[in-house]
Amino acid sequence: MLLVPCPYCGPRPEVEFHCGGEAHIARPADPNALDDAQWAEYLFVRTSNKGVHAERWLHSHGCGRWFNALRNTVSDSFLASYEMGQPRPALPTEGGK
Amino acid sequence: MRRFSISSLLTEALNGHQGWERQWRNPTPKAAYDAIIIGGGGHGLGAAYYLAKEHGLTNIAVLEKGWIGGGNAGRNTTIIRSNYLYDESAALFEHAVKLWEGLSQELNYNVMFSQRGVLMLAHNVHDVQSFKRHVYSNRLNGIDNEWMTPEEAKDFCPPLNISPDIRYPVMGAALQRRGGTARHDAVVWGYARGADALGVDIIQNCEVIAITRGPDGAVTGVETSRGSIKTKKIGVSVAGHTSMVMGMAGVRMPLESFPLQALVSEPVKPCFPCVLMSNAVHAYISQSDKGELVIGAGTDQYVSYSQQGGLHITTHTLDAICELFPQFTRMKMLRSWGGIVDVTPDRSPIVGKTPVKGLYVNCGWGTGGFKATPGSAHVFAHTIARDEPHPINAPFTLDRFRTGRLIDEAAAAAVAH
Amino acid sequence: MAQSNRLPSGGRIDRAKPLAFTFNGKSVDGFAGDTVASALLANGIRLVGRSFKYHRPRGILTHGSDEPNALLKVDRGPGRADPNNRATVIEAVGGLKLSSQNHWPSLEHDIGAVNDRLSPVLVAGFYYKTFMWPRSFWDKLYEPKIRAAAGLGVAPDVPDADRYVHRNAHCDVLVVGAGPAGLAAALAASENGRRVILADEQAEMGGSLLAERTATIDGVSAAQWVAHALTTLAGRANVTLLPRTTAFGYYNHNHVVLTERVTDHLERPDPKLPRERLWQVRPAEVVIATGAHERPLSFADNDRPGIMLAESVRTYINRYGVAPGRRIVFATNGASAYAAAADAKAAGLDVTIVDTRPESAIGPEKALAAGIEILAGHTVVGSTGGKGLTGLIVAPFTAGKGVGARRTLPCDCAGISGGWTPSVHLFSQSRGKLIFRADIDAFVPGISVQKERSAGACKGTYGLSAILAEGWAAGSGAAGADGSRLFAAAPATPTGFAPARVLPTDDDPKKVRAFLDFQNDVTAKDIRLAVREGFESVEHVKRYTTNGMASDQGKTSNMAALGLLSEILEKPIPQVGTTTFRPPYTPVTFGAIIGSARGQLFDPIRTAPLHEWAVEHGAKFENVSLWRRAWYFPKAGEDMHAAVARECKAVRESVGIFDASTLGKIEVKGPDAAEFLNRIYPNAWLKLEPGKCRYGLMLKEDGFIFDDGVVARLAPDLFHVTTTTGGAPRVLAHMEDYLQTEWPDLNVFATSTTEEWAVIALQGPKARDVLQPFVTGIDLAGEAFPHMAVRVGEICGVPTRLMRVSFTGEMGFEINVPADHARAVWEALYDYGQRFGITPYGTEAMHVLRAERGFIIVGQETDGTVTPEDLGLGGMVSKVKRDFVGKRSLARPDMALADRKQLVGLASLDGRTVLDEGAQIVADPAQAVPMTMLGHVTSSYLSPSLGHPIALALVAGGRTRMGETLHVTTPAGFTTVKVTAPVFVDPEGKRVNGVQTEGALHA
Amino acid sequence: MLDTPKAARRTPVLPVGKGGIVSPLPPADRFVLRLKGFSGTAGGFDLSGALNTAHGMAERFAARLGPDEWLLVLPEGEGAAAQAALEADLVGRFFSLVAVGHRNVGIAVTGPHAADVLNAGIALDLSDAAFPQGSATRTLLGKADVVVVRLGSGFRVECWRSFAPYVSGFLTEVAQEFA
Repeated sequence: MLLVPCPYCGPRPEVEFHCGGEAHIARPADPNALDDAQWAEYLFVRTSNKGVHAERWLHSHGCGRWFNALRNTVSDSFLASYEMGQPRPALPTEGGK
Repeated sequence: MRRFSISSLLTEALNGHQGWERQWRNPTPKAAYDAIIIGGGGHGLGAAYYLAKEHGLTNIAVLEKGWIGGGNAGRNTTIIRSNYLYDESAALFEHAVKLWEGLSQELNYNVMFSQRGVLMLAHNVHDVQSFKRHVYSNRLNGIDNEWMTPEEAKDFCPPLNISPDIRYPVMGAALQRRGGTARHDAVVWGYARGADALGVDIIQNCEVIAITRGPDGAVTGVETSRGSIKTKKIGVSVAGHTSMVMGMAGVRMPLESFPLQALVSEPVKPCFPCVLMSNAVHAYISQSDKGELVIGAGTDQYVSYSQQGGLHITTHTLDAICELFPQFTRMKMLRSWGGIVDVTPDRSPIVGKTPVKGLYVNCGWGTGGFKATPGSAHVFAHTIARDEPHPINAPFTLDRFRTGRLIDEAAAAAVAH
Repeated sequence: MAQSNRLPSGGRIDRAKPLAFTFNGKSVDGFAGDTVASALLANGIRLVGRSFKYHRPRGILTHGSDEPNALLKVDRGPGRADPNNRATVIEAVGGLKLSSQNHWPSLEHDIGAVNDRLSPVLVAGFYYKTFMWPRSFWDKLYEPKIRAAAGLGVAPDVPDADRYVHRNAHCDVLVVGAGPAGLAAALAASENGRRVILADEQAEMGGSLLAERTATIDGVSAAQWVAHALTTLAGRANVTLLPRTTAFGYYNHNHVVLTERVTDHLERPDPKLPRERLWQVRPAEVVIATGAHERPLSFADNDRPGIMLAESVRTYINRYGVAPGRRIVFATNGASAYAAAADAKAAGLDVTIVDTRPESAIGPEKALAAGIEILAGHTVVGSTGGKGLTGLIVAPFTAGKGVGARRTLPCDCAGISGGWTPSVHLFSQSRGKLIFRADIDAFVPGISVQKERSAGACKGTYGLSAILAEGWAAGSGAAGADGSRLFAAAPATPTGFAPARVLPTDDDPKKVRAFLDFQNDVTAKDIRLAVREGFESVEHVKRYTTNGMASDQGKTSNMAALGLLSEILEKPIPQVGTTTFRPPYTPVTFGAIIGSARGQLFDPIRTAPLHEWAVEHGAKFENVSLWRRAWYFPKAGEDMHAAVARECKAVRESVGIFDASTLGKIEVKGPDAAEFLNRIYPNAWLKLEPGKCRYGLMLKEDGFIFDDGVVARLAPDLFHVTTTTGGAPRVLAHMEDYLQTEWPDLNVFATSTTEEWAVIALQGPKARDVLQPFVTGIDLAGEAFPHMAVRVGEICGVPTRLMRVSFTGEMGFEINVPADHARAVWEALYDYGQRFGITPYGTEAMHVLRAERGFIIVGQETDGTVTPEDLGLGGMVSKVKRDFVGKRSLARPDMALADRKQLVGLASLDGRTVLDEGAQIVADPAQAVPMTMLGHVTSSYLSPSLGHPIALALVAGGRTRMGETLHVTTPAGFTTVKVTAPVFVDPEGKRVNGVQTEGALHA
Repeated sequence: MLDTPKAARRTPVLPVGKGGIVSPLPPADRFVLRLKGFSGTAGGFDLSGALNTAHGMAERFAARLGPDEWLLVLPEGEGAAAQAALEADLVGRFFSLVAVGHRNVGIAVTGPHAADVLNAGIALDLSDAAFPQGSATRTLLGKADVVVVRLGSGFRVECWRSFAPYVSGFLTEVAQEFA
C-alpha cells in the first residue's frame, strides 16, 4: 500500500485516496471547436509514462481535496505533490530512477 | 521437430531422456526479416506461428526483451471463456475457444485445456438481469451459456455457500460449460516450439529500443539491445508496455497500464471443480491441476510498471472468497505476484492497423487477454499478412474511440474480464 | 509412546511439563517447549510424510520454516483443522491431533509409491508430451487422475471456528528476526526511546543462539546473553516484542506485513483472543536480521527419512534435548557441520564426519572434531534403508581421478550440510537488487531501495562477533545514532565451505536421483533435461521442472538448482540469474489476511432509518449497492407476485407509503450554484424558480447517462439535489472533481445530506389526505403546491423539505425529515392512513409502478452506453447551451446513427407472456446462428394496473418500428411481441394532479 | 390539523461491547461548515486551527477536516442558536452551513487500549506523539469512512448513521480481547 503525500495532510495510506489518472489534461475551453480526433485525444488518450508520471489524486477519505503528484511508475516512489492549479514542478533528477 | 507422444516418451524413458531436442533454437538475430513481432508472450508467439503456418511468412522473428512467457502470459489466472455480451466480443472470444479446443493437437503440446466450466455468480437483481441478457445473447450467437438457480449452481460447485444469510446471497449463476482453464506456460512453449519448427526465429533477451521509419512514415526496422534489424512489418504485442513501444513510433494510445495481482494457496487435494467468478464481490477462483487454489485479484488504481501491488488489493479479493467459501479461511496464501495490464477506455482490446504504415498493434486486453490467445494471435497474423483486418477483429480498431463506436463490455455488463 | 530418543538432560524444554498429542492416531509424548518435530523425533518417529509426485517416504529435514517434507494436518477440534503445517514450527500442545498426508491407505503402506517405480517416465514436463489422445480423454480421464494425484493435504470443509484481527502499527525501527543480529539491533535501536518492534517467527526469541552449547558472548553463555537481552528489551516501554510473528511481506513505501500466531500454542485458548493477528507496520526504518538457511547436499537417495540438515541435528540435540539418531554421520562440504558433530559427540552419540573437501582444505574447525573420525575427500554416492535411513554410502573422491571404492557407513541419522544461503527474501521483496558473492557462493543484499538495512547471516556475515557488531550498528543506524559496539564472542564460529552442486558419483548419471526440491520431487536429472530442451532462463527451468514452487518456495532448493544450472550452462551464477522473491515469506492464512472482514463485517450493511419498521412488518429485503432495502411486504400466504400486485393496486387506488431514504442527496450552495448545475446537467437550470423541482439526467464527459434525479431549488443560491441510491457517492465525487479542478472559480459548495434526510414517499390519490393533518406552514392545495413544487415547513413538529413529486405516476409527495425523526413521522402517517387503506410498498412495487408510467431507472434502462436521445429524452438536452458535461461527445458520428438502440415498449402478443429481463430481440427467429440481435428487454412485469404484461426494451431504430412485430427469446425459444410506446399508464400525465384516468389505466 | 406530539428522535440502536471500551455517544447537533479563506472565531467556534485539528471541548468543538471544511459538533438542542450565531458572524461571506446532526453518529472509544482497538481498522498512527489531544481527521476504519477526534479522554469516532452498526460492530469485535 502506497503512502501518498497529500499536500494538505502529509503522507497518508493509499486506501484513503482515489487515483484520478493522468494530470494536466485540462478540459478544453471550447469543446465544440475540437474535431472528433482531438476530442477523442482529450477523452481517451493517456501517456502511461514509464518513469516520472504526473497524476491526479483525491484524498477522498481525508481532507477531500484533489491534488496532483509526480510519481515514478517504475519504482512507485512519489517525487512531489502539489495543489490543483499549480504547474508541474521541475525535478532535478527527472528521467532518472 | 520430434513429435511428442506416449511412445516417444516411453522410448526416452528407457534412454534416460537423453534424446530430447531443444524445443526452440536460440538464434542470433538476422539483419532483416519480412516481419517482426515484438513481444514473446502467447499472443506474439501465436501470431508468429500462424504467420508461418497459414500465411507462408517464415522469415520472421519474435523479439522478447526477457524470457518468453515472462509477461502476462505467465502471470495470469488462466481463465478461458467466450460468453461475452456484444456480437463483436463474442465472435472474437468464441474464435479463440474453438481454437483452444484443438490446440494441444494442433501444437503437439499438451496445453491442458480443461473445459471444467466457468460459473459466474449473480448476487442481486441487477446481476440476474445482466446475466440473463448474456445468456440469451450467447444463445443467439451460438455460444453455450446457461442460467442456473442457486441450487443448480451448488450442485455444479459443491463448495459454494448459497445460504440466503450471507452478505450477498447467490441469486443464480450463468454457466459456460465449455469455459475453463489451460496451462499458461505450455501455451507459450507450444507456440514457440511450433513457430520455431516452421523457421521462426525466437530471440530472447532482445529489447527493442527504437522503431525506425522511412521518409514516407512507414516502418523500416527496429533498434534493439542486440543491434539493428530491418523489416517492413512490425506487430506489437507487448501487453502492459504497449504505450511505451507504440510511443517509439510516435503513436499515442488510449491506454493505461495498471498492476494486476494474483495469488495461489498451498496445494490441496481436489476441492474445487470449476472456475468461479463473482463480479459483484470481485472474486475469481479455480484450482490448478497441481492443487493450488488460483485466485485473481483486481487492479491497483494507479499506473505502474513495477509488477507489484498493494496487499489491500489481494485482501479485498480474499474477503470475498472467504465470504463465498468460509471453509477456506484456514487455507494459506503460498505465493502472490503481479503483472501489468493495459486497459482501454471501453475495456475491449485493440487489434489492428495503426496510423503508421507497416505497424500493427494487439493490445488493451486488460485483465482478460489469456483466454483470447489463440484467437487473437490468429486474426493478428491475418492482419499483418494481408495488411487488413480479419472480419473478426475489424471492429476492434483504434479509430472507434474517435467515432464513439465503443464495444463497452464493462459498462454494459458490469462484468470484469 | 516412550521418548526413546530424548536425551537424559539438556535442552530448553520444560521437563516438568509433560504433554501428549497423537500422530496418525498414536500417542506421542513431549514436553512444553517442544515442536511437533522435536517430539516426534524424541519418540523415535522418522517417517512423517510422502512426497508430492513419487510418494517417497520422507522425514524431517529441518528445524524451521524452511521444512519441505514434514507437512501435517493439524486438528485442534471442530472447525479448527487444516492441512500442510510444518511439523518443525508447530508448537507441541497437549491434545493436538496430527496426521500425515498424501498417502493411501496409510503412511507406511502407500499405493501411490508405485509412482516411484514409474519415475523414469514421470520426469520434468512429461505431461506436456502426452495425455493428448484421444482429445476428449483429457477432461474426462487424464486430468481428473492427475488432479486426484496432486495436492498434498485436504482442504477444510467446514467454516473456521477461530477469529482473526488486524493491527496497524507505526514505529521508528522494525527489527525482523531475534537472533544475535536482531537482538543486538533492537538493543541499540531502543536505547534512546525510539519506538522499536522486534518480531521473530519462533516461539522463543534468540534464534541460533538457542542452540549454542559452548558459545559465550562478553563472557556469559549465549543463553544467558539472550535472557539478559530480552529482559532489557522487555523493560523498555518503547519496545514491543512479537514472538511467533513472521514478517512475510515487504511492500511499497516501507509497508511491512507480519502475521502473529496468538493462540495456536495454547491448549485452551481464551475465546476472546484471535487465532492470528495481522500486523501492518509502517516503520521509519527496518533492520532485516533473518539469518540464513542451510543447504542440503545432493546425492542419490538423499531424501530418506533420517537425513536432515546438520544444523538441525545440532538444534534438536542442544535446544530440544533430542537425539535424532544414535549413530550419526555428518556429510558436509564446509565448517559449520563440525560444530554440530562436536555437539552430537558431547551428547554421547556415535559420530562420523564425511567431508567432501580434501584434508588440506579443512580449516580450524578440525579442532572441534577431536575424537571423531573424519573421512576427508569423500563423496556420498547413496544411502540405504527403506522408510528410514540405515546407512550412508560413501567413497573417496579425488578431482581428476574420480570416485574410489565404496563403503557403507551404518547410521540412523545423517546430518548434511551444503553450505549456507542468506535469507534475502525481505530485502528482495523491498525491490533491492541482489549481488552475488562468489566467496560465500551466495546472493547478498545490494543497495537498499527502501529504508532498510540487513545485518548478520542474511547479509552473508557468519561469525558471531561480527554478526553482533553488525546488528548493533544496524540498529543504532536505523535509530539515527550511528553508534558502534564490539562484542567478544568465543569460540570463533566455524565458517566457510566449498560449493558442491551435485556430489560426484560413479553411478550412471541417467539413473541417479539426487533430489533438489524434496517436496516437488525435482532431481538434478530434471534440471539437466530442462536445459537439454532449451529451457535456459532460470525462470523457465523453475516453471518447467517446478523446482522451488512447492510450499517451502525453494528455501532449501533454489540455490542448489541455480548452482547446477550455472554448472550445466558453464556460466557464472550471476549471469544465470536468480528468481525474484515475492510475498509471502512463508504461507499465510487467508484468515489473517482478511482479519475481521467476515460475516456481518465483510462489507457494511447500510440500512435506512425505517429499516427496523420494515423488519417488524415482515418485509423481504434486497441488496442495492451497500444498502439493504425493503423489497416487498408480503402478508400471510402471499408470494412476491401477490404482494407486489396488492401494493401497486393500493398506490393506484388509494395511497402507498415507501421508504425512499436511500436516494442520494447533495446540498449545492453558493452564488454560482445554478451556473454549476447548468454545466453539470444537459438541461437548463438558470431559470428554475425557487420552490420548484426539475428532473435532471447527468452525463459523463463521454456523453452517456450515468445518473439521474430530481433537483429542488430552495433558494436562489441553494439546491437540494437527489441522485440514485447507488450513485450518490460517485455523483458527489463527480461534482467535486469539476468544482476543484475545472471550475475552481465557481463559488459553490456541495455537501452530502443523504443520511441527514430520511425520505418518506406518499403516493396515490389519497396521499394528500393522509399528509394534510401533519403539515404546518405549507399550503398543500393543488394550485398552491403543484406537481414539481418544493416547500419548507414542518411535519409532526419537525422540519421538512416537502416535495410534490411522483415516480409512480400518481399524485405523490416525498417528505424529507431529519433521519432520527423518520420513524415517528412514518408511524404517525401510517396510523392515520389506515382509514385510507395505506399500504407500505417496497422497491419491487416501486419498479413496477414507474415502468407502467414509462419512467426509466438508470442502471436498468441504461448501461453506460445510452444517451438521452436513445431514451427518447432528447428534449432534456439543451440545444442552446454552449457547453455542458457530455455535450461534445453527443456530437460524435456514432451518436447520431439511426440504428442506435432506442427505448420502446413491448406488448406480448399472447397477452400473457411476461418477458425475461435481459431477453434478446430479433426480427426473424428462423435466421441462422449467429443471429442479428436488435436489442434487449430492460424491464418487464405483469402490470397489476393493466392486468397484462408490460415491458421496456432498447431496440435498434426502435422509434421507427412502432407497431412492428418482433421476436423475443424465452427460456424455451421465442415469443412474439408488438412494439409500442414506452408508456403504459396515463400517457398524458394527468394522474399526478389527482385526475382519475380509468380509461387510460385499462387501455 | 391533528394534535400530534412532536416526532421523537430515535438514533440507530448500536451494540455495546463488554468492558466499556466502545460505547455510543448521545445524540448531538452537528453542522458541516464550508468556508474559504477564513481564520478566526465564528458562532463561538474557534476556526483558526490547522487542518486535522479540533478545537473546543469533547461535547462542543470544531474539527477542521479539510482546508475549507469543518465539522461542528455541539450538544443536542444548541444547534439552532449556534446556526444563527454563525450566520451572523459570517454575514457577507460566501459559506455553506449544512445541518448534519442526524447524518452522523458518535461512538466513544476509551481506555488504555483505545488506540489499539481503533488501529485494528485505521491505518493512521494514533499514538500520543502522532495524534495528540486536539487531533481530528477523516479516515477509513475497515471499510467505512469515519472521522476520529481526540478531545478529552479517549477518542470520538463519527460516522454516517447507516455505517454505525458496521463501525460499532467492528470496534466491539476487536475490543473483545481487551475487555
